[in-house]
Amino acid sequence: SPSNSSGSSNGSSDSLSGSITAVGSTALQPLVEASAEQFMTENPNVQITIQGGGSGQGITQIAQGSVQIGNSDVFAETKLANPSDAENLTDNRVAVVGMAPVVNKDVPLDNISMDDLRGIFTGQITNWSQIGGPDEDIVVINRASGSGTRSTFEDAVLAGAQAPADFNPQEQDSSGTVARMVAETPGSISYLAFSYFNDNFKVLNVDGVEPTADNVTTNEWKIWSYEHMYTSNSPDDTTQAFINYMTSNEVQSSLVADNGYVPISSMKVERDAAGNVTQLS
Amino acid sequence: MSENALLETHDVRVRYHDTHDALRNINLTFCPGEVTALIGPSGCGKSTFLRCLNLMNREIPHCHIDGEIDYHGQNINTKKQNLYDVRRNIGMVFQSPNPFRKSIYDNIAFAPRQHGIKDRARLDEIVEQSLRRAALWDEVKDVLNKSAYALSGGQRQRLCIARTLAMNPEVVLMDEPCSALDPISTHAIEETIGAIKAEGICVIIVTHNIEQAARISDKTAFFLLGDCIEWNTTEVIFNNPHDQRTKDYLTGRFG
Amino acid sequence: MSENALLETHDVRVRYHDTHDALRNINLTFCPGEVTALIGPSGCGKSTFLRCLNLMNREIPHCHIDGEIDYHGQNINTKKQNLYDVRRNIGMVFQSPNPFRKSIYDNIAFAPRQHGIKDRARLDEIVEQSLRRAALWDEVKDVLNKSAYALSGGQRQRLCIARTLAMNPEVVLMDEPCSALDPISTHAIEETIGAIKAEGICVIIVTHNIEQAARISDKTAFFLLGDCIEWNTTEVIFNNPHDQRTKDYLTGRFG
Amino acid sequence: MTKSNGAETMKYSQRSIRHAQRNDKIATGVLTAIVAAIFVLLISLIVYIIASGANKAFDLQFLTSKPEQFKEGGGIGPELFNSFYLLVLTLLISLPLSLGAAIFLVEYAPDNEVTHAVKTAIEVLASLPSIVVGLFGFLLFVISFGWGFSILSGALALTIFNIPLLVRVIQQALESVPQSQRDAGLALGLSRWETTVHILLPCAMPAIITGVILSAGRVFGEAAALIYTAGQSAPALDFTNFNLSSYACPWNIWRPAETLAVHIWKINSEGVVPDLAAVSNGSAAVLMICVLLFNLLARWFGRHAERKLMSE
Amino acid sequence: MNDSTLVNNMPNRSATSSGTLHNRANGTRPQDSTRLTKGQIERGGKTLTGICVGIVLITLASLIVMVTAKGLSTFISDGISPIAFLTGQVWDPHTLDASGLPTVGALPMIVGSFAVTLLSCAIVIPFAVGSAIYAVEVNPRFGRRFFRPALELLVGIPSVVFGLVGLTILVPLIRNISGGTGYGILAGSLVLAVMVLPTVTSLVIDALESVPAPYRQSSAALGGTRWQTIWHIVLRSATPGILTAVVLGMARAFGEALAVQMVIGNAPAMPTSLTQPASTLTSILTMNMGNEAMNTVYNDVLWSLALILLVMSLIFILIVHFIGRKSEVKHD
Ligand SMILES: Nc1ncnc2c1ncn2[C@@H]1O[C@H](COP(=O)(O)OP(=O)(O)OP(=O)(O)O)[C@@H](O)[C@H]1O
Ligand SMILES: Nc1ncnc2c1ncn2[C@@H]1O[C@H](COP(=O)(O)OP(=O)(O)OP(=O)(O)O)[C@@H](O)[C@H]1O
Ligand SMILES: [Mg+2]
Ligand SMILES: [Mg+2]
Repeated sequence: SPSNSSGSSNGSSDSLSGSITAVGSTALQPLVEASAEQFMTENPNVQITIQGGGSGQGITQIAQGSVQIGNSDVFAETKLANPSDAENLTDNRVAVVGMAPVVNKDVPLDNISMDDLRGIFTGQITNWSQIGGPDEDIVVINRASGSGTRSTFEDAVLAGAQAPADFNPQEQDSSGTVARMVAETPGSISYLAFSYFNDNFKVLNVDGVEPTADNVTTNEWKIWSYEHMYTSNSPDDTTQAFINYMTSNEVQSSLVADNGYVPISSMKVERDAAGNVTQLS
Repeated sequence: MSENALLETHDVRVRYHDTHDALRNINLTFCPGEVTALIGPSGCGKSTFLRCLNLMNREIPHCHIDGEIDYHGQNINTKKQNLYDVRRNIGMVFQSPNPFRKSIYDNIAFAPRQHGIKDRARLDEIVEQSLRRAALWDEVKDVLNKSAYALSGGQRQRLCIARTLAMNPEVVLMDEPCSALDPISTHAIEETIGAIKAEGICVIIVTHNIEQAARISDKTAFFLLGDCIEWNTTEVIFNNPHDQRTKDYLTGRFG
Repeated sequence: MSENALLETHDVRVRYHDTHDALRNINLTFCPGEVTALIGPSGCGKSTFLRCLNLMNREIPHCHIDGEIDYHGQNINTKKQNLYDVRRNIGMVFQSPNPFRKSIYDNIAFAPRQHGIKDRARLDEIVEQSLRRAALWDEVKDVLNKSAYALSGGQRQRLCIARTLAMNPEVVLMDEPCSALDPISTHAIEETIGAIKAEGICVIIVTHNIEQAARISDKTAFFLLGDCIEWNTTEVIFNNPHDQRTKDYLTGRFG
Repeated sequence: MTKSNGAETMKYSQRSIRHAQRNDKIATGVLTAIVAAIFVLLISLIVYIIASGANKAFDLQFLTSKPEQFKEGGGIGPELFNSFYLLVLTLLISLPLSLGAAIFLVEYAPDNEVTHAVKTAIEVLASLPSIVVGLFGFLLFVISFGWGFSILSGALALTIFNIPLLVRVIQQALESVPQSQRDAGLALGLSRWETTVHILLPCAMPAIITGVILSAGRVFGEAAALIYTAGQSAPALDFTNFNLSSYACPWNIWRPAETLAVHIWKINSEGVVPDLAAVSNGSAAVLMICVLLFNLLARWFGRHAERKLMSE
Repeated sequence: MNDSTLVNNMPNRSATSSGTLHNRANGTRPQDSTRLTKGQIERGGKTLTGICVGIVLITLASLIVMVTAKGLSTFISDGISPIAFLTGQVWDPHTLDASGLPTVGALPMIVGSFAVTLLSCAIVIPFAVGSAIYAVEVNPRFGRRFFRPALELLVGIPSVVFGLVGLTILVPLIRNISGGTGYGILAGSLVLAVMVLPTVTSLVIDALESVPAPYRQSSAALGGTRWQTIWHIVLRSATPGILTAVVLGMARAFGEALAVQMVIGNAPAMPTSLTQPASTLTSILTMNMGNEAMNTVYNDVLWSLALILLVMSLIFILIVHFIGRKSEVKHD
């Protein structure tokens, strides 16, 4: 079908042409859209279409080969019905997203320990007074169980601990709604990517570490994940050019850095799908 | 004004939607134990007139009734008049038999119940008497709990008459009660009309069937395009009408 | 079988829903230039019979017509018969005037157009002639492009007749064509019937108005509860009916 | 039977009549209050929606420019166009289909069990949750046919959503044409098809037009069926581009197309733009105004067509 | 006017009108040989429209088949027990239970869906019936001129707009009154109630209007007050229609997705109070469908939720038909 007509190119970047469709992660969508816009001004013959739909859709469609790029918040291995299919995909990491616990402004805390955080998100701690706050019930707002943000957060914070079955905090599928809810609901706590931070709620330090891009690059701040743009193992030139553009300094130092993402180029550590962190030399 | 007049109209005029004069200057008198037939071609205002007499026209928002309608010498066409009293005393039977979707018993007991009679024995009595007066009792006495829609058209119409009689009205208005019925049912209804007339009830009936008017009525009024052209004993109207238009109508020149 | 019979029925029987016998054993003959009136009380099957003659009953799914209907000596009540030819030759006018929601011109030109006449001059001619034959031309010739609904009831009915005449039928069926009309319109329609009869068209008319039957028809058939009780010249039926029931009906004992 | 019996009835009833009349008054009062409440609710709802987005909704810049990802001042131009384009495509597909189906059901279908079952099937279609329709469209058009998130997928999903509404409207309109019109056509030796097309449809047209425009309003505001079919992204459009395979070409039916209703839903769930509230209120107001216009249009068209039919 | 010339000039009339019908028919349409015959036109029209019905039916059939197949694969190929699925109270697909299968108990969502549906209908019924009575019996002019159009307007308001208004007005209001987060079944039901109100009300109006006028007249002629007529005659005959309206309203409420999802809080837990966040089938479905890749067990269970929605809407229609049949039997 015409929507998938892939790009043809003769190599030189100023004569790139063709069309690219990228599907997937709604969290990554704004960044890719903004970059694609710039890329298209530089390469007028290239058409890039960015579609949302969720990380699951991105991985499904790139695995089927029906699009050129599949955007995802999580490693493809964790989503695919058959994880070995991931071998047919190339993982392009274009940014890092840091996430931090956020609370309603009426919570007088600025810092929380990782243990307390785990206690809250496993239902052991239910009142702010248990961790030095006022006598107020904690309202936990979780993310939908399949969302990338949630799996990142749970990997980093719960560290394998299981929330009991009778602990069922409310869930929201989307960051926007979470931001609104935390801002409006007294005593609430949730977690958000850095890019959603605003003045309507409060961001907590964890174990005294501030949620900043710098701390993410050194893995001092532990709650972070990659944003992936999966392509096939042999992408066409236009697609490859766009991926290269995404990781180029031009995008990384402006769009990525300016909008709350952590540039991939600044990372001093690397993490694999299983969660093992290695220092980059 | 007739000495024993039960219902009299003085210059009754009816307009629909302000502009349309459906009836003009109707002056008629109705007495107890008398059957009056209203005849005339379609659309001349017979039904409209009939619906004035028990104030049913009040239900039509854009219908204005002027003039006086005296019942027992008292004008009922006033805002102060209690509609419900009038309607209970001046019953009405419609063109198509329209029993409620209830049992035969409940059809008749419905109105008395609504008017406050709760005693079962009393209701039983009212139901039986009304059905007897409408000459329907023998046909339905064993199926009183069946739906009224199990009856034939003619029986339904007599049920509607019985339903009206249960209120013990002094006047019964009938708007083409037989037009949807077969000859045998028509005959039964005509007998019923004879019987209630004998009880002293004043019957006013609209009919398209001129022969029926001749058979059953004591007086006849001929309407044409909103006017009452002629009103007299049936005898005179049929044998010696004063107006040419009446004669034309009765000899089938039009209508 | 009459020598110049145009339309004949042999033992026509009609059932609705398999069970209900609406008509039984109808044997009638209709000739060109002759007006036949069908009379009888409501529900006796007059309309049903009329609708058999141009196979309109075929449109009612649960209606079964048995027997033979011979048109020009050929049975048309067969599956193979082309309905559309029959209906073009046997026109029909209904009880309530039902012109199409089109202009007067289009009302008449519509069917000829659908039957393949596209030539404007030819259509103009058909429209004028049809309107003339229905005695409506003079009244509408200046407003041919106005909506048919701008006409009065009687004019609408004559328009429907003209519409039928535009197909040049040999038989025109009319089902109580005047029952919704005022005396003057009725008169006009009756004149029209006389005129088309004079053209040699066979007219079959259902009417509730006995006087009308007497005025305009050559033959009269009296129906009762699905049977044709009596069929004869109008003269005989009205002055010397053979059957007591016919007499009863004509003197208004029922109906 | 004497009137004394009646006098007794009277005694009983005077009290109960007063009682009944009081009940009548109370009931009328309560009913009036209920209607007033609904009316107040409706009016305040509409006023609130339009008022809170008015500054944006009447801003031409907002109506024509494209949405922004991170900055303030984004518009809803492509979304607005997509909504209308999808609506038109949907009507183009669903109207003939529904017209045909309705004509068959009213004029041709024999009155039997099969027809009954077909009518039930259409009712089932009408009562399906729109999210289920959307997911079906996703499964069939987006995945199986490989059309991706595209206008065509969206229009077909909306068609499934719209057909039962339209069939019902047209069916009712045809059924309410007096039988006498049908008889008149058939008695002239015309086929049922000719009678339907030339006589019945023109008569039913005012009702059909009204129904179609009202259904258009519902299609216009539908989001759940589109999230996974037409997609949640709106490529910038270039109205000078007539290359039907280009994503910037507005008329390309293979491009993804976020509509206004989907946009409201999406930015409220994922949005990071700083002026999120203003944009979503503005979009809601625009949506509301469009629906209001559809309603007015339906009423005007219906009345106009009616008048045109009744007398030239 | 001379009859004979007139007749001779008439179009289509054959010279001898005494020929057989067949001859006459041929003679009357010389130009018909190139045209379609009426029979052909008729067959053509019937086929064309029949095909339209066919397309609609095929669409419906494939919808049912595909959603059912997808929905059942959870149980057939993924091996999740349908009973555990329908009665399990824990929804946490990414946690595996003892047997290595995802923990997917859909009961909280099923209960949530029914709770918002029933509650919203309980709110709607008095308003719908009351206002319909007013618009039909008390003030029909107002009903036709203002109320009906207003209802149509309300039907036209998109559900996301309802969700948005619910989110910005209703949720904070409930939070201020009852504490908690404000999100929950109460907010969902109120939003749904406003959404289904116009649908139910117009159907109730239809039901009331279809009560034959003679019923009212004869009750009035017997001296009944308006309220007595409404209560004992009109409402009684309209009961099946009103029930149908309510069931169709429930069907709509049950299937509504976005508006509910925006205000209900989406906690996949058994609802314990009206103001605690809960979830419905539709809200979990819209929220998660995008996150899961096709053909994974996590995705399949979502299709099973869609299947439940499909089955429920079939059941609602069956109920409507049952009501219809019941009332027919009773009436005749
Ligand atoms: N509800 C109404 N609104 C407006 N006009 C009405 C209404 N009812 C009757 N009319 C008009 O009033 C006139 C008299 O009507 P009415 O029904 O009284 O005639 P009728 O003599 O009973 O006719 P029929 O023999 O056909 O029953 C007619 O012109 C009719 O159109
Ligand atoms: N479509 C139909 N389905 C079932 N029964 C029908 C149908 N049409 C007519 N009938 C029945 O057939 C019988 C004859 O009806 P028909 O309409 O022919 O009577 P009619 O003599 O024309 O009466 P009227 O004078 O009232 O027009 C009646 O008992 C009627 O109920
Ligand atoms: Mg009348
Ligand atoms: Mg008839």
